Amino acid sequence: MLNLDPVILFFLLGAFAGLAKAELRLPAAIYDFVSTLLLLAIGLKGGVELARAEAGLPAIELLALLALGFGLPIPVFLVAKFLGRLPRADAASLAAHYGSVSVGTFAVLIGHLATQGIAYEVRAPVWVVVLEVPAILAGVLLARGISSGSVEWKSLLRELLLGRSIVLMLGGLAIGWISGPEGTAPIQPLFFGLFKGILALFLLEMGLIAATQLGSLKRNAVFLVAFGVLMPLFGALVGAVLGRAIDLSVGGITVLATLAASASYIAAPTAMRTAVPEANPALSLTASLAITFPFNIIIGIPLYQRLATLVAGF
Amino acid sequence: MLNLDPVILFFLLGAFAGLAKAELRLPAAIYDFVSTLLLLAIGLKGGVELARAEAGLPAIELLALLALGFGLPIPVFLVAKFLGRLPRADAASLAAHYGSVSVGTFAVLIGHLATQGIAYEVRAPVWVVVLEVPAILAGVLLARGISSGSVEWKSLLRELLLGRSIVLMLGGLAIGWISGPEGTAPIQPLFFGLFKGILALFLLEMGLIAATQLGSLKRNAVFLVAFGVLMPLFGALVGAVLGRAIDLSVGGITVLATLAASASYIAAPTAMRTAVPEANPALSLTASLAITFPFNIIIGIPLYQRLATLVAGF
Amino acid sequence: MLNLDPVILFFLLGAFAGLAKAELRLPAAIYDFVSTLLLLAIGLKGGVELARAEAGLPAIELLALLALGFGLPIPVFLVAKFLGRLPRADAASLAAHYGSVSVGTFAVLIGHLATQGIAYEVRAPVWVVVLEVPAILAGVLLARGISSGSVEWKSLLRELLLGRSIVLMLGGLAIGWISGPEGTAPIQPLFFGLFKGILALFLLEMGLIAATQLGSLKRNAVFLVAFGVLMPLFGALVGAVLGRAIDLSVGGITVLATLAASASYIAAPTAMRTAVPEANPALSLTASLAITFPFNIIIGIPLYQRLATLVAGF
Amino acid sequence: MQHYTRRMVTIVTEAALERALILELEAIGARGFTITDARGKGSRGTRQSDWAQEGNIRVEVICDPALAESIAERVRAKFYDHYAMILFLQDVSVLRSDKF
Amino acid sequence: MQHYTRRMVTIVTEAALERALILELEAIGARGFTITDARGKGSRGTRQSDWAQEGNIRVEVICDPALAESIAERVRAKFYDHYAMILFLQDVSVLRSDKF
Amino acid sequence: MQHYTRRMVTIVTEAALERALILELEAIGARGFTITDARGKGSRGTRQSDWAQEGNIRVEVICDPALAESIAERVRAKFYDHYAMILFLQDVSVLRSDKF
Ligand SMILES: Nc1ncnc2c1ncn2[C@@H]1O[C@H](COP(=O)(O)O)[C@@H](O)[C@H]1O
Ligand SMILES: Nc1ncnc2c1ncn2[C@@H]1O[C@H](COP(=O)(O)O)[C@@H](O)[C@H]1O
Ligand SMILES: Nc1ncnc2c1ncn2[C@@H]1O[C@H](COP(=O)(O)O)[C@@H](O)[C@H]1O
Ligand code: NA
Ligand code: NA
Ligand code: NA
Repeated sequence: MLNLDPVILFFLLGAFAGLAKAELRLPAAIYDFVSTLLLLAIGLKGGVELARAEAGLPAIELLALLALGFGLPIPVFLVAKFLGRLPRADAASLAAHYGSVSVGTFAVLIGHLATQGIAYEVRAPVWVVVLEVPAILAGVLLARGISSGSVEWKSLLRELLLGRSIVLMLGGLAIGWISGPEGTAPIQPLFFGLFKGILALFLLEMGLIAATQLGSLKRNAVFLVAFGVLMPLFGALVGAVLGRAIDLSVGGITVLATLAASASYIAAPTAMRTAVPEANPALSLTASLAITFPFNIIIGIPLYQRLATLVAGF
Repeated sequence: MLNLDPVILFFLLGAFAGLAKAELRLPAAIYDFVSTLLLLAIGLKGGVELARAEAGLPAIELLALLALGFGLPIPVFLVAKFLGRLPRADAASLAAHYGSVSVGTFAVLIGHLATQGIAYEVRAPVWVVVLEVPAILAGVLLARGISSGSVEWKSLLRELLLGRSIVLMLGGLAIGWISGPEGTAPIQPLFFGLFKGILALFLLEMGLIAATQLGSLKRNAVFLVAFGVLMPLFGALVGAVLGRAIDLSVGGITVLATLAASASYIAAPTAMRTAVPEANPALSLTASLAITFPFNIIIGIPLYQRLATLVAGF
Repeated sequence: MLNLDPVILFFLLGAFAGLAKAELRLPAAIYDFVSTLLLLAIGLKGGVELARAEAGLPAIELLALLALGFGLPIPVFLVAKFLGRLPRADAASLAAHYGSVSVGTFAVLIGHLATQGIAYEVRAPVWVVVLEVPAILAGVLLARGISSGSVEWKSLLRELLLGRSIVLMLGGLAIGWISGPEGTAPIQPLFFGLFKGILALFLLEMGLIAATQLGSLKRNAVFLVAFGVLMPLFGALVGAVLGRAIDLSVGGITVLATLAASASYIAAPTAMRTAVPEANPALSLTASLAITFPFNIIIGIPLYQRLATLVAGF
Repeated sequence: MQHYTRRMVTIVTEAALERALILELEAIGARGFTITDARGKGSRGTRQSDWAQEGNIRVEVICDPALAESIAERVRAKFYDHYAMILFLQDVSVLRSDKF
Repeated sequence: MQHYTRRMVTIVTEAALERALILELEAIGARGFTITDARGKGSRGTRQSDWAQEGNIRVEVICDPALAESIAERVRAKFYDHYAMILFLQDVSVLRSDKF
Repeated sequence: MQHYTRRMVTIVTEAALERALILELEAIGARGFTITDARGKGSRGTRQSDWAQEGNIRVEVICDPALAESIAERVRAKFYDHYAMILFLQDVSVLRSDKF
């Protein structure tokens, strides 16, 4: 039932160390190194597969993804504002986080699917890239209203599209696509051979970070925990139905459900900090990082996989 | 006779660069990265083997280890205080360092044994964990006396048990044990495949650090060098005899002898700095890092291996 | 025609990210880690091959290398001073940079030759070491004149010979040579197996750095671009002819041509900063890093390979 | 040697603000600044540098007193309400009056 | 703008002391602090930051003069004898009197 | 507690100068110094610390006023012309007069 892959155990180890305040701080440079490798590897993997298979993203799929990205934030916002009674800025910030996606969750998922030998659309990394930005724009709109002139849209969009994860993933994808399986063979030992090991280190760090983030869970604790668990379930349902509607494979439906369920903890926090500074950054980050991320990788992924099988049957 | 495995040559390269004041400083983040990988790998390796073999640490073995950990500091203390005429705090600090163990030495040893195809008890990483703490407690006791209320025992113990090496090694061990050989297969390329390469980098850094430490060897030079070479020989003897007494294999006796011979340069210095601040930190660290560590990995290990064969014959 | 190996694509990705001011700064510690691995790997590879083949550097070859190292700076200096109308110090600094060599270019080259299955003299890493220093000394001489007492030659030489790249490459070489192919087997997965992947990361960083360096290309832009493209062509010609004269293989001629064409961006800038501080550091570094380095790895290497085939025919 | 008195503004704030703050400083007319990475604690909680995103930066600007006042005012107006930030001023002696 | 004078205590000491020092500062009543990693040399020799364990930290606390005195006194009493450490005080101008 | 006034010289300059600067400081008679890594911008352009080679360092020396003047003068004479560098002086209060 639970996903207790060794990489998940590394997450738990990190979380334990963080909660126990063990002397295990890892310098930021290690986090950068490990996450750079992961992002490049995910992109490369997708690119190499794309080079093998047919290329291109069907227009209908692109539309569906954009609809998901711009649409999902709306129910999130409404729930946070009216059920959670949060101030508008905070609700909009949550909407941006939960509408957008988590590359870490995606990495765990593809590791999991690979172990189980389940195939999915090779262009999935492109989905991640496409889904990252729209929800953040939607979140800013929800906070400011359409008429507001105070948002520097141009610089916001620039910052988002040139964000670390997009540049590295798309860059890896392009390199993998251009160079193909043979061209990339000499760099595969690092990017593919060590993938799961690097993922384990990444999750160790995520565990540490998630644990320190839990400290902020004083006010709004009940709401945040409920929100952080129920919202991904809702997102997964939406993602799965959408995936079925555009005829994805079972693996692909699992991926889309998981992406919809996942919440951003890098791109969204950074962008909201600049664009909606009055939103409390700890609130969204705690929900996304300390509750939804662990929930998704441990409990969610196996669940969304079942959901996908179910939905695919219709 | 000497252990001139390539990883040892990396140590010598680092030591040369350090002594020659070459422009080869490696940032602390690299040290953290490399040592994290090593500690996890050692734990994982032990855990995977434990999952394969029978689990558990015989009670008699545990008792023997505790006796060694609490007992070895006493002769060290007496020698340092009365032969070395060191102040009580300094003698106690040396006792803590030499009673405790060095994971770096252990890493070199298991690399060496693997190259030679010599088997040893798979639970050996547990020995390292068990041996790390008691000697440090003994050292604090020797410095303060039993009655002293000035030691904050609770926070000291907490700090020791949640130290970096224990958390990472035990964590790796648990993950390896739970996931077993097959479960860990996808992460083995990083943790097992690169083990010796990572060890080489680690030793390069240790060489650099040991060399800078040598600078402190002005006062007490003669005593420190003699102490740093003779004390491990004595420790090895005690370890070997104890290993024989509890019926370890030849490989196991080598491991226990080497552990007893090794001196801590991470856990002990950190703990003594807080618990016995009046001890001169450079003194113990120089002996342990700049003299005993190189002695053990270059000359000691082959020697202790012979000693083990000899002792096992009785 | 162009070298569009995936590692080159990583360079372009980094350059794009840098020019677009994407949020992709990599901490200095990563650069240190990656470049340490590369330098050691290059040395080790050479050492292992030397252990396999005959050892030793023919005296004639050594003389030729020294002549190249001390001689090449002179035409560079004259061109920069009289055609480029640069101040003496700046011309001398360029002479030092372009007379010396770039290990990064060498790494790309040996990756490229390996992919193409082209053999070259296994002692080539020694050439890199021998070629690094003389041109820098020549540059200082050109700036100061022979009589000048203001240069602290001893400490300059010390600093150069104990520089990071020389210590790591020679160190790796010695270890590879002593331990041989079998001895180094356990560390090969890290240093050899990951070589091209690590090189890809290194080039990603070089792209980022080169892009930021381009910002300094305001004054002297036309001269610098022309110089940065034509000077390597001239250097390659000199190197190729010299390589032919001392009877190197085609692969060896390619290597020597590429080394002569390459310009230093680590050892030379550091040394000139101390020894000839009045030289404008941005000028030489921009030419070397932002123009000549990309030119050489993308366009130069395939060109020099053809040149070598041509020259070898005489 | 002749000395000149100038004012040093020091700002400790969220690392995420680095770009925006630099743009602001340059817009106001600062001719230079020095940044170091930092961590800390204040009214907005603990800020660790384990995760680059979460750390602080410590920015120093040396300039004439009038500019220092402008910087303090503008930075306070633009960032104080919503960001973890402190700002303080000191007098410093410099050697080159034309530089700052 | 109204300015207020406060006192800044700066402590440079062994990185290993970070936790203990923070606990102490908070016990005395400091409401905030800023830490940067450092290296240096003093009467207790060279302290490099190559090895995290061996580096220094540089801790700044801004507070009212009385608290600054208490911090100086307490830190001096508790740590001076056995740790590499220096401590110095400066006046700084701040904008919000209630914050420090 | 008795306080003593000393002078603090702060130098921000190119990281590549670290060794040379330390030698200089020790030659003039400084008994200690503290260094932190930094980045910044000034008349000689932007200096980022992405690439160790390109970053800045920030060096502090606490000493008596006369020595501070010598340091300022010597450093100015030796390095100002050709290196990215600023230098400023401040008064600080210390607790141990014999130490600085
Ligand atoms: N009293 C203080 N002394 C020194 N630094 C402080 C103080 N208060 C806050 N800081 C620093 O300023 C940052 C932001 O402060 P705050 O907005 O109060 O959370 C903190 O993370 C600390 O690094
Ligand atoms: N005169 C000084 N000026 C600046 N920093 C100093 C001075 N003396 C000591 N330090 C710093 O304080 C640390 C501890 O000093 P000490 O206890 O003298 O070894 C040193 O490692 C330096 O970072
Ligand atoms: N006005 C200033 N305020 C603070 N730091 C400065 C200032 N000007 C220059 N710096 C620092 O000093 C370094 C060298 O300055 P410069 O020689 O002007 O390029 C810069 O990289 C900055 O870190
Ligand atoms: Na989502
Ligand atoms: Na021991
Ligand atoms: Na050259």
